[in-house]
Amino acid sequence: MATAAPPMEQRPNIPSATVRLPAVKDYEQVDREIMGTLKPTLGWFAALATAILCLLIGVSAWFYQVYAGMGVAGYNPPVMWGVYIISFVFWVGIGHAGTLISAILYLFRAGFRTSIYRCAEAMTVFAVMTAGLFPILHLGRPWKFFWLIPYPNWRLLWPQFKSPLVWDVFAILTYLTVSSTFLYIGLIPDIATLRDKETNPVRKAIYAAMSLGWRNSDREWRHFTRAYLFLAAFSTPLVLSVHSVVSFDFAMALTPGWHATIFPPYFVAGAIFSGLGMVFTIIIPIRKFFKLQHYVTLNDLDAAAKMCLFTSLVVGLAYLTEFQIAWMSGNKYEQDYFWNRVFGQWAWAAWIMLICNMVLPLSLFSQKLRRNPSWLFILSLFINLGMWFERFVIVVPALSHEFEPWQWGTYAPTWVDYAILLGSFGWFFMWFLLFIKQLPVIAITEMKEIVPPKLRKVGGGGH
Amino acid sequence: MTQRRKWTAIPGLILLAIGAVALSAYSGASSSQNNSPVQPILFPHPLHAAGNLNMNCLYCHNTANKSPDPGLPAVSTCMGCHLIARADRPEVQKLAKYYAMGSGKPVPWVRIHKLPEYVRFPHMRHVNAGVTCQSCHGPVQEMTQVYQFASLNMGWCVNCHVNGYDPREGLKATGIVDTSTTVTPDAERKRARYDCASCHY
Amino acid sequence: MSETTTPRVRRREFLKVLGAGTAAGAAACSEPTGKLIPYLVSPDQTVPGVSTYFASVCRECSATCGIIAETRDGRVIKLEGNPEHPLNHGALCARGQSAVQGLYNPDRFRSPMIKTGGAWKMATWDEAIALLSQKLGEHKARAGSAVFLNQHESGSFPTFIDSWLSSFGMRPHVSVDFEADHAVIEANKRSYGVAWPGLAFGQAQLIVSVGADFLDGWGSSVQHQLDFADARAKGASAPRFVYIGPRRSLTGLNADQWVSCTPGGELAIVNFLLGRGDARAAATASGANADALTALARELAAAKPSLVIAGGRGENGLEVALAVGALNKAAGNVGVTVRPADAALGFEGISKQGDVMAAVERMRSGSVAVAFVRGPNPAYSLSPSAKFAEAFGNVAFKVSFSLYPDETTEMCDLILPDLHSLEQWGDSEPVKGTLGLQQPAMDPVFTGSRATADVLIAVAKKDAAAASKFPADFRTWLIARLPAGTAQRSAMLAKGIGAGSITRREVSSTTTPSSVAAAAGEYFLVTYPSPTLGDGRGANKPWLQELPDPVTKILWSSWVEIHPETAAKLGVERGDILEVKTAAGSVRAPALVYLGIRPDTVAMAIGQGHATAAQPTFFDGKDTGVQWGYGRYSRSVGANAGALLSGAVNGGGGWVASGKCDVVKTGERQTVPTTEGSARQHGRGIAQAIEASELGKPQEAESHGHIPGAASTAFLPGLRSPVAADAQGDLGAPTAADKGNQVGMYDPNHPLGMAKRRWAMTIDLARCTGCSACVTACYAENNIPTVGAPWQNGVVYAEKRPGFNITRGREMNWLRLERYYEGAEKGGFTEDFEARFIPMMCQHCGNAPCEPVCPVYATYHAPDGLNVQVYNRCVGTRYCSNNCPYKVRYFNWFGYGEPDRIQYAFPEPLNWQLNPDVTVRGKGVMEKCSFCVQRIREAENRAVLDQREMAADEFTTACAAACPSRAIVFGDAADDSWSVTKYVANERAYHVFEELNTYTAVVYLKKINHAAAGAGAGER
Amino acid sequence: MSGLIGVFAELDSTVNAIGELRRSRFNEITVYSPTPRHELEHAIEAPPSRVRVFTLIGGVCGATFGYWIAIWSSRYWPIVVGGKAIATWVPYTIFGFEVMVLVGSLSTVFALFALSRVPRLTMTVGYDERFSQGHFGIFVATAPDRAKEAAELLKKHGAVEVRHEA
Repeated sequence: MATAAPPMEQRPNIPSATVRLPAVKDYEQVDREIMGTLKPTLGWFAALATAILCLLIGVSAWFYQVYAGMGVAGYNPPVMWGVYIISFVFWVGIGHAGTLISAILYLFRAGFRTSIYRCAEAMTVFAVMTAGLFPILHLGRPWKFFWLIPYPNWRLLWPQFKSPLVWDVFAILTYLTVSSTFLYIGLIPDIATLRDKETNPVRKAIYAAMSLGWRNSDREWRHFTRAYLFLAAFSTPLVLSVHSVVSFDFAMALTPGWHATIFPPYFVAGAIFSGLGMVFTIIIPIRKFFKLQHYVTLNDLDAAAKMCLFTSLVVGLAYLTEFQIAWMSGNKYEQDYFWNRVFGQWAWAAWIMLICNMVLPLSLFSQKLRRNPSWLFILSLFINLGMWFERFVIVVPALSHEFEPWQWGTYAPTWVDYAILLGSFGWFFMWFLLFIKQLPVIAITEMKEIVPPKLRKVGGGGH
Repeated sequence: MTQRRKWTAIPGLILLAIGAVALSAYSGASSSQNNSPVQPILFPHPLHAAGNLNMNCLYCHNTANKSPDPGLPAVSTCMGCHLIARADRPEVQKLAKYYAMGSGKPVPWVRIHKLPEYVRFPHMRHVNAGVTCQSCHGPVQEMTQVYQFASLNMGWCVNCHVNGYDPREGLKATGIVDTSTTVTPDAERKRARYDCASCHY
Repeated sequence: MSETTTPRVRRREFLKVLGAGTAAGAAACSEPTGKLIPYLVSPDQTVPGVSTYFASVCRECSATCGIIAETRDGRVIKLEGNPEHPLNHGALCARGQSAVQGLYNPDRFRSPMIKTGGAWKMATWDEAIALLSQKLGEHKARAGSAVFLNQHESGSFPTFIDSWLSSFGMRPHVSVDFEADHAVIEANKRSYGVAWPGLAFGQAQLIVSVGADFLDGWGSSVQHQLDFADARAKGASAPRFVYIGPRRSLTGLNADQWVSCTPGGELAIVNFLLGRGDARAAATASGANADALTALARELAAAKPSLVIAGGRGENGLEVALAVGALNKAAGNVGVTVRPADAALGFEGISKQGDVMAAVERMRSGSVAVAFVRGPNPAYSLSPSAKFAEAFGNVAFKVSFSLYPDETTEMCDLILPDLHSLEQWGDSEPVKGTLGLQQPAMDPVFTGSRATADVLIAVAKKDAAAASKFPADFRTWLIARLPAGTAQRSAMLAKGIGAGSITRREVSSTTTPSSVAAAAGEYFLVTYPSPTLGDGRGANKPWLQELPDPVTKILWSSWVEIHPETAAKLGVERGDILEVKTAAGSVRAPALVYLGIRPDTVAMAIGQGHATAAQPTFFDGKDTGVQWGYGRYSRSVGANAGALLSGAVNGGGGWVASGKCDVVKTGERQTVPTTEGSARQHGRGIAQAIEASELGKPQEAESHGHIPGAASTAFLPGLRSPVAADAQGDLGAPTAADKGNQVGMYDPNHPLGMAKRRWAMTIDLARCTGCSACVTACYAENNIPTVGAPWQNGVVYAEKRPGFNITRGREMNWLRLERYYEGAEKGGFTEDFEARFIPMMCQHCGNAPCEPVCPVYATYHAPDGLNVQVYNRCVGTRYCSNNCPYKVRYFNWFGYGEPDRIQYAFPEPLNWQLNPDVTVRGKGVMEKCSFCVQRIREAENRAVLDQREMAADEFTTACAAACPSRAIVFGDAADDSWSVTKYVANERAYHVFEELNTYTAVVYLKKINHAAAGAGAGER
Repeated sequence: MSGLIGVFAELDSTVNAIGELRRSRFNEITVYSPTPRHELEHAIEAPPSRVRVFTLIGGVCGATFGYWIAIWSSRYWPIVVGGKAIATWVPYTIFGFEVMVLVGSLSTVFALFALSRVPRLTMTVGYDERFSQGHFGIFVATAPDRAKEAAELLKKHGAVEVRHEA
């Protein structure tokens, strides 16, 4: 029996399925239950319609803005950036949790990742797709956006590579490409599974094309696992860099309240925090409506909630540090700004931010609440709100009270801003809804990795 | 072996390439180059600016060396000669009709060389620097119907500002002097400011 | 060479204008090519694309400054002062600058109009003139009663009118100036024998203004400002300036000390200063502070010579002015600081308001058959109690020569649109022995308008009796009167002035002060002509509407000035609509809480609130009909404070502009359009000042200099980097490895000499009075759009309110005048606060924060030190503005420069004024002060053409050229021969936000404060 | 070259089958499994993947290009902004990094495709739809003469089905 199957102890370091998914018996069940989620329902159509409606509202508002001029949006100089940049940072941030879960946790072999990473990753891609729109539609002359891309032209002119905005272009485009590639690569084997289960010839053909003729052969798996590992390894520093670069948009500026070295780590933490919030907002309804509670278990939620709590603490620390730095800097402009932030005309926004991002998440110290999906869902909504207002507090108050008192001003968004913000949510959820009914929201192949395979009695063969 | 090498071609990459090309095309090349509209009067530059008349461009475009604006000859200037000279030619009679002894209306020439409003092109700076008209406008003295010779896009301007204007090339372009035999030493090339505010303000 | 769409517009500028819409947006590849129209017969002397200049006379107020009209291919594009002119020496105020917007005003009448059955219809000149002479014939019998109201105008024209009138047996015309301070003129005549003596501020040791707002357009304003600024710039030896009055006007804010008194209280004070009565009595009578008065008396006695000036708008204006005259005589100032010899003659021959009222009464009596109005707008300016409309209605036939629709013209029967002063001949005598020649700078904009004088001649020609008395046209008539000698005449044509004098018509006027009923009311009311709009004449010019009031910084609106204490008492905040009631009437306007007014007084400016103010209907930007009221730009703007006046006349024959009133809070609110963010510096040292006593001592920078990593905590004199090589930031900073001698940002030894120059500017805050002429000059030079008109918002979301864009902070003033208050932080009334004016424009930093954040090089640092904004490269991320500490970058929120848009800021023919050398910016791009780069290039081109180096101070920027205080100096800091280098070395020099290490190219010179003798140095 | 295919339900029997096949010199084996299993990898003892090489090369090229495009284009038209040097390598590190990640991961994907011969248009021989679901499979490419032996062997190890593939 020298050649008998290696004892199960030699299996790779995957948390024992019996502990993690007691309710999942075998591969067939995985296929059946996860693919079961793919049948469109009336509720789904309703949701999709709503999303598309919101999108159309946003799009028409944007056309109007392009025609009439940026003036129809609520810019009040000196506040030259507003809802659009705020939403840009917000959406980029949302994206980060996905990459964190799918890449970083993959490298750390964190068990609870398996069940939620596909969702999170899709969320990343769509969030970045959404974020990418805002820098363009906040331009005074959006039809010239391509001047930010380095390409040979007859003016012999190139972008100004010292500008954080050009850094953004590179960071965001890279992020979008890599994360969508990562998502797709992970999907290929699952699509292959769908292809083989599919009976409808048309859909089968489509799946066949999408699966690139994947066959689950040993050689494919060999390269697949490697490639996947490297992509994860790339995504990890990338996710840290992207939001650091976004934070440079502010940190590189002179503006009091922006000009701070703490921004990159502070932004990354905030991004992951907000992303986890969005993950909860998405995954909790899904596990409920798709009856996937025994895949996305309370343990998984619990673990994710712990991360959420941690990042919230980091963010909170960053907030307090900012005040402390301003206080100790002896820099009048900084001090004025931070005083104005909490007690001035924007106090309300600042307090929304502090309560939603610092205070409420503290509830996650209680395990009961961590394991309570409905609370997590409610909390996640507050987190999304709070994180949007964090960016508001960073952008607007800083600009409205800069160096020059004579030019101090205020800010009031108009219906155009709100319509476009709504449109961005429509855009995001349209894609997400389309995704969850076409492709598995839980990685079938990876599930099978942690589900025990059929075995003959150990040492079988017996001769 | 079981592996049948069936590569789906790389259409994606091809699309990317096409996109890039389209973009750079959209970004620049002048569409008005070689545009050659028909003028209300078929003014023959060759007859005037070459041949035995061989008039100097500045005789008619008389402010090119003292104004940003090259200037068009006033109809009276034309009639200075054409009251008598060739008065029987149909085109000249057209001109006379426009003139109508002072009470007439000017000739609506169709504009060919047009820079965008945000570009300042002071003709006199170039003329006085010795840049021959033909360097930019081409061999007008040979054009029976004038057309836009240069692309007039920014790269075209900047090339000359940075790499410098070659007086010999310029003279050669006039077709009057042929200096093709000698080559200009780099020091003699006339260079100009190449920062944006030289032309855009 | 030019391009055309309309036959009327024939010149090259227009090509720029046509393309303007797409100017910043168009891509080089798709340029629409149009027609090229040559001259038919080329005019002598004009070179297409090169400016020609005509010297002429400014008619925007009675002072008649000299102007130079820059014309490009036959269109006036800019006005500047005539350097040789004795009054303004090359400077020009905001109102003078705006004359071009009168010339190109889109609301000008296109042709004569005849009212038939209450409806207006266009007419030909033949019809119009025929009608007029026919009417004159009809009413020949009652000709003697005819009334001719003419806007006061010094020169020969008044004589001409009178001769015309007399030839028709009519009485002399009434020369109306609703702005004039009649009491002062009367008193001056009695005290000094001239209407407006020259005031030599420079000679005085102490300047005391008793309500004389000589910086707010009172009298020969530019002249006074030049002298005043020169005097104040003398540093330690400069005269102290004390202002006495109920409210701090712009003049008041420029004073070192304010002695507040009730309206009318001035008399008691001046009498006390004359030694009549004691301080306490004067104090109680005037509401002033007794100690202050005593100190002032002592100071005045000590100061030899001093200069005391009176304003006479009060009920006892004449008495005050006379008392001041006596005071000057007693102090021996006459002939020293008050110089009848250098009198400004523009103010001679103004008819008293009494005469106007007399004329109105005659109309009311119905005895008047024919009335002519040329210029003045009594229907707007006269108090409602004068019931002008009713009186005017009783006139059988009413003729208006107005260029624009206005309230009075609307009541007339015939409109014979006059030519603008820039289109016709005239003359003036600014000071004794000097003639100013007014010559047409361009052909009439509208072929449908005709010089009044020529119209009158044409009418006369139809009349057998009068025909012979007149030559063919007014020009001939005028030239004949000029001093003989063609040489001298051609000299005059060139220079605009020459020796000579005009025989003036003397107006005999007998005004008895109307008995003013003791007005009742809780508060004193003060009304004053707006420094920007005058008596309301400016209200139809967008530049003036868009120009913030120098004191309150409010634009496109009226306001009620009210002291914080009073405001608190009434529970009023800025923007609360107040109703001000007097016996005469009541007016509603938003409150402005203002430190510089007595708690027992409220004040309003006159000039807004034309007829259509009440109408809810708005001009929609496309309406092509006649804009009745007072043109589109005055539509629905503000309220007319004149309606509050009793119409009573004081001893000098001028309006009683103050009285009593009640103030009621209506409960409504309205955001007041203002460019002011915070009126306090919050210790940021933007506008710095220094005590005269401190001059010559070592100084610390006023700004808080303890920022870690700051450039310096101590002040570094002048430009941080004085020479071009290292003018440009860190790379060439004196601290750089190579000591900045060789490598600047750009190589100074560059073959193209690109880095030869370092353009820089100094602004002397000791001179700057905050008059804002520079602001308008900048608008005129740089094609800056005005954005405050009600229809210039978005289409769907658009609050149709004047100045709405301004309330959103979207004004485009490249150059803005900031006004900061110092002192009086803790509420309560105090006379002891200081105002600091500081013009703020792009500082052209060496280390410009705006540059590195632009993703497309749309803003960058030029080799000659300019911070350049490339409009056509800008994609509109607005990052640069976010990163600009000075907040001097302005964004095109709408297509202000695009002709087919409702927001278009230059409706035909306003766009004829556009400077062909400056791109008109399209929608979605950033713009800012360019240091008038087009002028720099023009100068360079000129130098190259003449094959010479650019001469020192050869040219200057528009703001510097206009500045009536000569506070702004522009030049090449890398070349010591330019005078700017002298100023950057001044001990008062400083940079704003120096600690930010931006290496600005604009250097400010601290304001100089003069504490009262004995008083300790006040806060800096 | 034809062969035959064995479909297995259990993991360990597959492993054993592979072991025996290789011992009896059936070396052209392709193993199918719904999910990567290390047991199978051990049994096949395949050489390590060469994806890493592509990744390295891609990364290096990317980083180089990132720096190059930024520095070259800055020098190509030297315009000074904010008093900074024309080409500033510190901020340009961002481009070096981002482009490295971009090109690096794309070349990784390319390597995956190239090495595992996807995309392919048609299913090749020796594939069964069950392999993407619950079952494991072994395809043995063999000459007809040894086919029988292989079939025996597979059956012995409990193949649910054994069939010939052309």
